[in-house]
This record gives sequence, C-alpha cells and structure tokens, in this order.
Amino acid sequence: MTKPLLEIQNLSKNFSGLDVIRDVTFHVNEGERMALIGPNGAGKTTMFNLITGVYPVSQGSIRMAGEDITTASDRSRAQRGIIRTFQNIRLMPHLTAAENVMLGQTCHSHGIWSWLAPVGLQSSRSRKEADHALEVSGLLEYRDMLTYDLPYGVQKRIELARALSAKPKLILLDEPAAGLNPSETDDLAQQLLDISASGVTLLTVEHDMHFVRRLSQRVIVLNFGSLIAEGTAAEVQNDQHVLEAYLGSDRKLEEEVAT
Amino acid sequence: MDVLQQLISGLMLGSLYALLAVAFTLVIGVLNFLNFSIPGIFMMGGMISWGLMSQTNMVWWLAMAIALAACVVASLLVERFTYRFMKMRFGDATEHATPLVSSLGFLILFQGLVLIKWGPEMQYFPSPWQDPNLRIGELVIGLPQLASLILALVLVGGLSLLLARTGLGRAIRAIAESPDTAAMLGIRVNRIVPAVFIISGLLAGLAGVLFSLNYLQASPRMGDEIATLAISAMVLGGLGSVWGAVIGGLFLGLVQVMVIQFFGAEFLRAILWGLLLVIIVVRPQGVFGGSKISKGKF
Amino acid sequence: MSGYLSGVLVAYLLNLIIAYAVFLPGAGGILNLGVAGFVAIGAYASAWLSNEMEWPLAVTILLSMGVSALIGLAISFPILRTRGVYMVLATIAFGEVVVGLLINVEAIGGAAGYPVFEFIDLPVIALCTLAVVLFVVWLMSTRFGLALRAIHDDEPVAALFGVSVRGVRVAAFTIGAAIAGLGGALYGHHYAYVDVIYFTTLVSIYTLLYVLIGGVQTPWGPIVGAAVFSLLPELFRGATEWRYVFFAAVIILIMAVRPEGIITRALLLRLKRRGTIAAPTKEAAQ
Amino acid sequence: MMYRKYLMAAATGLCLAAAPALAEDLVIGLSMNKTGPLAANGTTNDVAVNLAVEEINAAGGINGNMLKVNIFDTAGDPKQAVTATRQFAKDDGALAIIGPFSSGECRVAFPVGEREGIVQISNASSAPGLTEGFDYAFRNTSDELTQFRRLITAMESHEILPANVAIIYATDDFISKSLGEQAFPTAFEEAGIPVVATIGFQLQAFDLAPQVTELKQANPEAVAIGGTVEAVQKVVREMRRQGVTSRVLASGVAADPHLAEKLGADGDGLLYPTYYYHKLNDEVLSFQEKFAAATTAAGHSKTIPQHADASAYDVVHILAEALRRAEVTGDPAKLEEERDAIRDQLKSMEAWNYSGILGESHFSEVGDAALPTHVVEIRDHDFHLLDTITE
Repeated sequence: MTKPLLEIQNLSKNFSGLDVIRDVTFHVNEGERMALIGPNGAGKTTMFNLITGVYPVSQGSIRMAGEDITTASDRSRAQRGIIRTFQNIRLMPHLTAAENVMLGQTCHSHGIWSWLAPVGLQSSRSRKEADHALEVSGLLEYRDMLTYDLPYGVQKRIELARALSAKPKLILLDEPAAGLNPSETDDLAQQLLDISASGVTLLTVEHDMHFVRRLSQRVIVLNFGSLIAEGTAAEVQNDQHVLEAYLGSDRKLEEEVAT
Repeated sequence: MDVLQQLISGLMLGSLYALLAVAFTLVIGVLNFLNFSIPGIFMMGGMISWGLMSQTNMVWWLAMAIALAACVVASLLVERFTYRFMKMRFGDATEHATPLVSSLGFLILFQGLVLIKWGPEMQYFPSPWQDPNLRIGELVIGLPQLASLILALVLVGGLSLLLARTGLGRAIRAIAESPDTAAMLGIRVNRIVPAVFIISGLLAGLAGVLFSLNYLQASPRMGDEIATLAISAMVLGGLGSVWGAVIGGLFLGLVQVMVIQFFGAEFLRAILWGLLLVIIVVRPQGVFGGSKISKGKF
Repeated sequence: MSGYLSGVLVAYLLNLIIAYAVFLPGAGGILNLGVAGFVAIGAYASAWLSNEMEWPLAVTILLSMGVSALIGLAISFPILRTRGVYMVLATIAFGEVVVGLLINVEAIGGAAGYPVFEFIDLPVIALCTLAVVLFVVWLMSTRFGLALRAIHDDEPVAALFGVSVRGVRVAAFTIGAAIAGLGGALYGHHYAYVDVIYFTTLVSIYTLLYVLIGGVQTPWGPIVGAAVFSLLPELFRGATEWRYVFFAAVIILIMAVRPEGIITRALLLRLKRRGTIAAPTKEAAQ
Repeated sequence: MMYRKYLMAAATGLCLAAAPALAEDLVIGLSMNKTGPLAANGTTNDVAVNLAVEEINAAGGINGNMLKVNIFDTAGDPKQAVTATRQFAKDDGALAIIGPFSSGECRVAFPVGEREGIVQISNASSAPGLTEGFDYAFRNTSDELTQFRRLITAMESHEILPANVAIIYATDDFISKSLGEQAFPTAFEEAGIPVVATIGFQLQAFDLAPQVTELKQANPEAVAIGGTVEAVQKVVREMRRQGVTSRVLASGVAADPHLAEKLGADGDGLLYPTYYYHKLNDEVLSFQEKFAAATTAAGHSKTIPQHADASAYDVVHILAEALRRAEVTGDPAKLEEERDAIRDQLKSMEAWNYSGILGESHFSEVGDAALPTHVVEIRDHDFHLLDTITE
C-alpha cells in the first residue's frame, strides 16, 4: 500500500546558470493524493515539466514504479502512465471535445490497426470510449464542438476527461481549481476523490489551501527551487519556514494564499 | 588580375543581395513574417523610375525619388492588409499563415499592375552618366555598384545605430522581443510597425533602383531571381541580424562568382542551394549569427 | 465532354493531387515549399522507367511514387529538425537542388526536357485523384490523422499524450512526397513531356498558397483551394491582362475574410449541426 | 457556401466558353501568348492574324465561306496550350490551329493535335526537331543550325570571318543550350574556326560580370551568344562595360527590330540571321504599316512587328491557300476528312510556289519551313542587310 510510485532523487535543473530546482528529493506513494505548493516562481510547474519529460534534468534522477525514467522521452513517460493537466488550459483548439478526449487514448493505442482504423466514426471503439468518458463527466452536449469557444470551466473538465482517458497511473494536476467558482471547485474535489478511489495517484499543484486540505493526504512545499517542508496540510501550514517563505511576516498563510 | 576582377564583381553583386536581405531580415526579425511582397517592391523601384524617366522625360533623381515614395506606399499597403489586419482581428498577427499568403497575393498584384502598364519586356534603363565605370588599368568597377556597396554599408550602419541608440530603435527591439510586452510597456505598436515597413520598403525600392542603374535594365520579373538569393543571404547571416544579412550578401556574391569561375554556371543552382540546405539544417542560426534562434513563426 | 472542359479539368485534378501532397504535412504544421522537387522526381522517374525499361504504366507509376517517398523519407529527418521560416527555406532549397541536379542529367534530356511516350488520359487521372482524395480523407479520420492535427495545434502536448511527434511528422512528409510523385508521374504521362522548368519553386509556392487558401484543417480544403487557383483565372479569362490582378485581389480578400482558409472545421461543424437541427423540426411539422 | 457559388459560376463560365461556332464559318484556332513570361514576342500575334483574316475575307473568303479565328491565351503555360488544342479540336470544330507559340508548349500540344488529327502550325518555336515524328505538326520558322550556317556563309563572302571565336550561352534553356552546344560548334567546325572558350550562364542571371571576365581572358575575335534577345542585351552590355570589343554573333532567337535601338553604340558590328527582316522590301513595309495602324487602334504600345507576328500573318495566308486547295466546306459532318485534306495540302506545299512576307517557302518532309535567311548587321544604331541566302 505504501509502495512508492514516483521517486524524485536529488533533482536539480538550471536554465542558463539560473537554478530553478535545487537538489529536491521526495516521493509519491501508489494511490496517494499529494499536493505540491509554494509561492509564485518556486518551481512547481518546472517540476511538472521535469517529471513529464518536457525539459531534460540537469542532475538527479526520476523513477516511476521502480524504473529509472530520468532520460526517457516525454512520450514514453506518458505510456508509463504519467499524465498531466495544464495551468493554462492546453486543449487542441481545432479538435472537438470528443477528439481531444480520444487524443488521450493515444498513449495506450498500440499496433498498426489502432492507428489506421478510422476513429471518427460513431461506431468505432475509441469513439464510444470517448463518448462514455464525456458522459460520465457530464460533457456529452459538447461532444462535437470545437473547444476554443467553450466556457472556461467546461474546458477544464474536458482537459481532465482527456487526462483520464489516457488511463493514467499518476495524474499531475497543475492548479485544477484556478478560475473555478466555489461550487465548481467543490464538484472538482469530489471528482478527484472519486478518481483517487479508483486507484489513480494524484499530485496536485494548487494555491487554494481549502482545496489542498480537503484533497491531499500529504503536502510538500517548494521555495526558490528547494524543498522546504513536507507533511500534512495542517503541519505544513504551521511550519515556520513555510510562513516565512510566503510572507516574510507572521500573517497566516491561509489569508495570503486563499486570495 | 582576373581573380581580382572576379572578387570585385562578387562584392558588387553581393552588396545588392545585402540591401535586399536587410529588407527581408528586418521584417522577419521584428515581426517574424517572411514578407513575399518584397521582390515586388524591389521591382517597382526599378520599373517606376524607368517608366518616369523614359516616358515623361523626368530628371533621374526626381524619378527615383517618386519611385521610392511609391515603394513606401506599397509597403504600407502590405502592412495594412497583412500585419495590422491580423493584429486587429486576432491579437497575434503571426498566428495564421495569412501574412505569408497575402504578401504573395501582393507580389502577384504588383507584378500584374506593372505588366498591364508597361508590358512584359525587359526595358533598357538609361544611365544618367556617360561611362559609369571606374577603370584602373584593366580593372573595371561599376560606379553605381560601388555606390550601392557604400550605400549598403552606410545605411545598414545607420540602421544598426538607429536600432541601438534611438527611442524608435528601442521600441522596435522591444516589439521584436514580444509585441504584447512592448504594448504593455506603453510602446505604440501600431505606429512603430509601419515604421519597420517603411524602412523595409525603402531598402527594397532602393535596391531595385540601384539594380537598374547597375545592370541598365528593368523588367516586371527582375525581382524573382534576386529575391531568392537575398533570402539565402539572410539565412547565411542568421535571421533577424542586420549585419549578418550584409555579410551574408557579400559572401553569397563571392560564392556565386567563384562557383561560376571554377565549376561553371550550370552547377550554380545545385551547389548554392545545397550549401544553404546544409547550413539551415546544421547551423540554423546562420554562419555569421550568434546563438540566438528566431522564434520560428511567420 | 468538351475539349476545353477536359483540359481545364485535367489541370485542376493534377493541381489537386499535388495540393494533397502539400496538405498532408501541412495538416501537421509542416510547410513544404519543395513539393515541386518531389513532383519532378516522380515525373522523371516514371518517364524514365516507362521509356527506357518499357515497364507497364501501373508499375512505373508505383515505383516512381516509391522513389519519391524514399527521397522524402531521407530528406525529412534533416528538414523536420528545422522550424518555421527555416523549414520554409530548407524545403525551398531542397526543391532548387533537385531542379539544379536534374537539369544537368543528360540521360533524361537535361535542359532539353524529356519526351514521355506512354499516354494517360483524363479518366485514369480522375480515378487516381479520387483514390488520393479518399485515401487522405480516410487517413485524416484515423488516429494518425488525429495525432497529425494535434501536432498542428500543440506539439508538446501531443507528445505528452503519447504521440510520436517525429514519427507522425516523418510519415506525413513521406506520404506527401509519394503523392507528389504520383502527381508528377501522371503529369509527365499526360502531357507527354517533362521539363525541369515546369517544376520550379514558383510551382511549390503557388501550391502552398492555394492549399492555405482552401484550409489545412480538413481534407476538403484542398478541393476548394485548388479550384480557386485553377478555375478562378479561367473565369477571368476574358479580362486578359487584368485577370492576374483580379486573382491576386481575390486571394488577399479571401485571406482577410477567412484567415484559416475557406474550409475550416468550425464551418463544417456548423453546417453539420444546422443539418441535424433542421431534421427534427421537419418531423415536428408533420 | 461561398465555394459552391464559385463552382457554379466556374461551371457556367466553362460552358459559355465552349459554345460552338456557326456552321458556315471556316474556323481556325489561334493558340497564343497574350500574357505570360513570353508575351514580349507574342502579345500582338492576334493583331497580325486578324489583319490576314480581314484581307482574305474582304477578298471574298475561301470558296465563298468566311474565315473565322478563335483565340486562346495560354500565357505560355504548356498545360493551357493542351487545353487550347483540345478546345479547338473538340469544341470549336476548328479546321486547323495556328500555334502554339513556344517550343515548350509545342512539345506538349503537338501530341494532342496528332491524336485529334488536326494540323497545328507554330509561328515562333525554333527548338530543333520539334515537328519530327508528327504528321499534323508544322512550323513556319527556320531551324537555328541552318540559319547560323548561312550567317557564316555570308561572313565568308564578305570576308569578315573571325580567326577564332568564343561561345557564351544559357545552360538552363533548351534553345540557348542547343545553340551553344550544337548549332554554334557544328557551324564553326565546318568553317574551320577554332573555338577558344565556351562559357555558360543562367538565362535569368542579371550579373554576367564573372562570365565576361572569363571571356576577356580568352580574347576572341568574335563572340557567339546563345540566348534570347534579353540575354544578348545583357551579355553585350557587360562585354562593352569590361572593355571587350569583339564582334558579336547572335542567333535567330535574338532577332528583334528593336535590338539596334536597345543596344545603341554597344551593338555596333553585331550580326544575326533571321527569316524576317523588317526592312526587306515594299511588301514587308506595307505589312508593317498595316500592323502599326492595327496595333495602335488596339491600344498596344508595341507597333513594330517581330518575326512571330510576321510568321503568324503568313501562316493565315498559307492556311487559307491550303483550305482553298482542299476545297473545304466547313460542314461539321466532314470535319475529319477536311482536316486530313488540309494536312495533305500542306505536305505537298512545295508545288504551290508560295511566297509571303517571309519570302518563298514550303514545308519540308518533317514539317519545318524552308525559309530564306537574311543576315543583318547593326551599325550606327540601325540595321543593315548583309545578305539573303536561300540555299
């Protein structure tokens, strides 16, 4: 139950001499719900980019389910079950909602036929799976619409549906609640708990501490690229280093980051 | 003696490439837009000054000034219907292929209009001077060519000073970095961008006038051949680099002359473009450019 | 069919085939301005195989597509390393190198051009065009097509969902080269003569132009784009010198009104939706 | 929605263009370069053709029927030349075709005319061997080797043969290349004149300084230029700029009544062979006058006819004579036989003793015209006839 799924060992990254991630070590256990927080510019999104293989690492290693994936391509990491969402929604604007979801299936589409059979037909298996995924998320009405002029909240939900259709082991969520109203945030948290219950591991970057508290079993905090605290949400919130990092004063973390 | 003459010919030829390459590279460097209408503007520089001189007996400097003015207007017209139009509608002018395609449309348009006015023939461009050549013993140096070399260097020097020292230059460089950030910093992008097109159109038109003076000819298709070479010169120098374009142009002129001398003109095309293909693939920042790579859009 | 119509139609169909050769990589965001080089390779390969080897047409055409595809495959790796303007210039350079080499090969006529003895007429060309259209429509409806369009929209994200970006791009470029080879082979056999001056960069530029006018989002775009390019000047035929000016003005106008091309996905979906909404209301009226 | 409208409009446009002619007219097609890259020599061909047609119709037509010309502008595009031939043969019921204009167009349109069984007579193409192997293909031009041989004969008889020559030619253009690699070397070898340098350039090149520097090194007495009128101008001007004073020998493709004026003093001593000399005789001069009046009326800036205009004018008269001799009726039912009869008449043209503004001529076995060659020299900004050679 506490087998580590993702292990980050002494990870560093610098961009033209500037250290963005400094010697960070942590792990995410299988089935765990973990949050990654930190002030703006702390290196949270860079960490996601390193885990998914968008950037090569400068030093250290990344292991997924026991295998070293430090130098693996972004594509092969996706095939190993690491899937992410984005802080700024990155749906394909010229694909419909259903096609965006079908794109998510790509990482477990193997064999020549899965590439050369028409996926657009209503009768194809991919299409049925995608329709089902949209239906579950209550998005069926947007099925055949291009995503670029859909409402923001809907786009966020499609992005999540796309990530799920990749049948991930680990989902990296980059500020999933940003820009959502309270009731949408609530729905999202419930959906993520359901996803977690189905055995998917979650690693979330989020500013909304209510959301983090509700969702996450464990929290790690980055500041200027270094790991400065680790623990439950409550523990982290009262950690002196964390408070200084966020405030440089004695105001409560919650007041600051919740706004 | 002959090698020296060949070197001179190469440098003179290269100075024309350089002027036109700068016209291209300016628009690419600042707006990331390969402006295909530049060969048309180049052609208008030569054809309009020829038309005015031969058909209305206008004095040469006035004819050329009017031709250059027409080039600037044409360039602004292109700006209006490509860059500005896209900017107003979509926020990002280079998001779509529109500027590329529309600028091609303008090339066809400019050529078509000149064809209707003056027909397709290559025209003899009357030289304002008796023998516009400097003769040192056996060596011949065309004065208009020498003038275009000097003018190219002076103009480009002035241009890089303008870019480095003046407010306009700073604004242009800011837009080159990021139009959105530039706008946030209070730079009036919609007034600076036309300035870029004015400079670019002026350079292209001037190159056209000098071309006609050098080779005593003007024709509606005179831009076709030289434009591809100017684009190549720009690539050699590294996209967006003004001095790179100049060095690339001069280098290309020399390469061309040497290929003709040692391999024959029939291999010019394959060798020249093969060389360019290799350079683009191996060193996309250009032979003379630094490590700065363009954003690579249109 | 009238001789004029069949003449115009053949030109249109050949333009359409070459348009698909540009469309396919274009749908994945690759601008190929060297397509004329592949057309030339296909034309000369098929002409030579049929003239010198006297092999049957079906074989020479398939082989010429193969030759074009192989060269496309080989060149795609270096070319696809480049981006944006560099890719445009690299593909132009490729086309120029092909022409620059072919013009010096005396075995296939050099600058004199090369006569082609086997003749192919409109019906075969129409069938081949239909096959290309169906092939591309099918290909774009597969996961491959989905991946290609995803790469066009957002390459890094496509990779993060398991798309082999390089594989898909190389395949699109190579298949495009094969289609261009087919277009070239048909061109040579129909007009009974191939000459490098027919395969200049200008041809590539115009082809990309009308593919972009048609739109690269759907496989229906090239049909419209090639029509604008091949048929519009015919409409203006009476205007002689002015026809190219009108043509240019129409291009600028179309791009101003529809910058993503005439046929976009949004347009097709809107038409489709209107169709499906219209149907139930009819039933309701009964 | 918009594209559907376009397609509809296109379809109706095409149908209109394909309307058949009236049955009583004898239709001939004119495939010409009104526009396009070669339009410099082609744009007024229709004026010349219409002149001839008006003359023929004014004189009562052909066996009582009027001659009618349908015009197709190919813009120099071989694909459109094919469309033109097809339209004339299949839609317009034309009896014969004047054109295509250029060699590139002829090469793709001649096979089409052969399949359709319709005569085509080109008025400008001069690439070697174009009509070979075709039964229905003719051209009213003269091949370059014959013309250049005659130029050397004329030089010999005027005792101005050079002791040595250099050849400079465009390597990427068919006619220029066949001049530089075949016609010139063959003719010089036959005359025993050594070629001291052979230099290539690209037709579109504007800077010929490096080539001319090479030329200067070889220091030949005469320079033979294989290229179009524009190429000749570029080479000559660069030669004079670099101080190369050798005599220039050009070919038939460089023949142009404006060349003397275009080259000015740089052109002095230039020789070229041509089958159309614009100052030859009264007949030619009167044609020039009529042509000038007609082009001015049509708003053309070009009013002096070139060889393609003169040839097109003669082709109409030759065709009219062939139609007359073949006793054509223009009856659509007999179209096929009448087309064949026209071809047969052209094949036996030698018996006509025909003479036009290009002089006495007939078509050879392969379809090339046996035209006299005029060798002209540029002196003092003007042309002077050196010699006329027929055999």
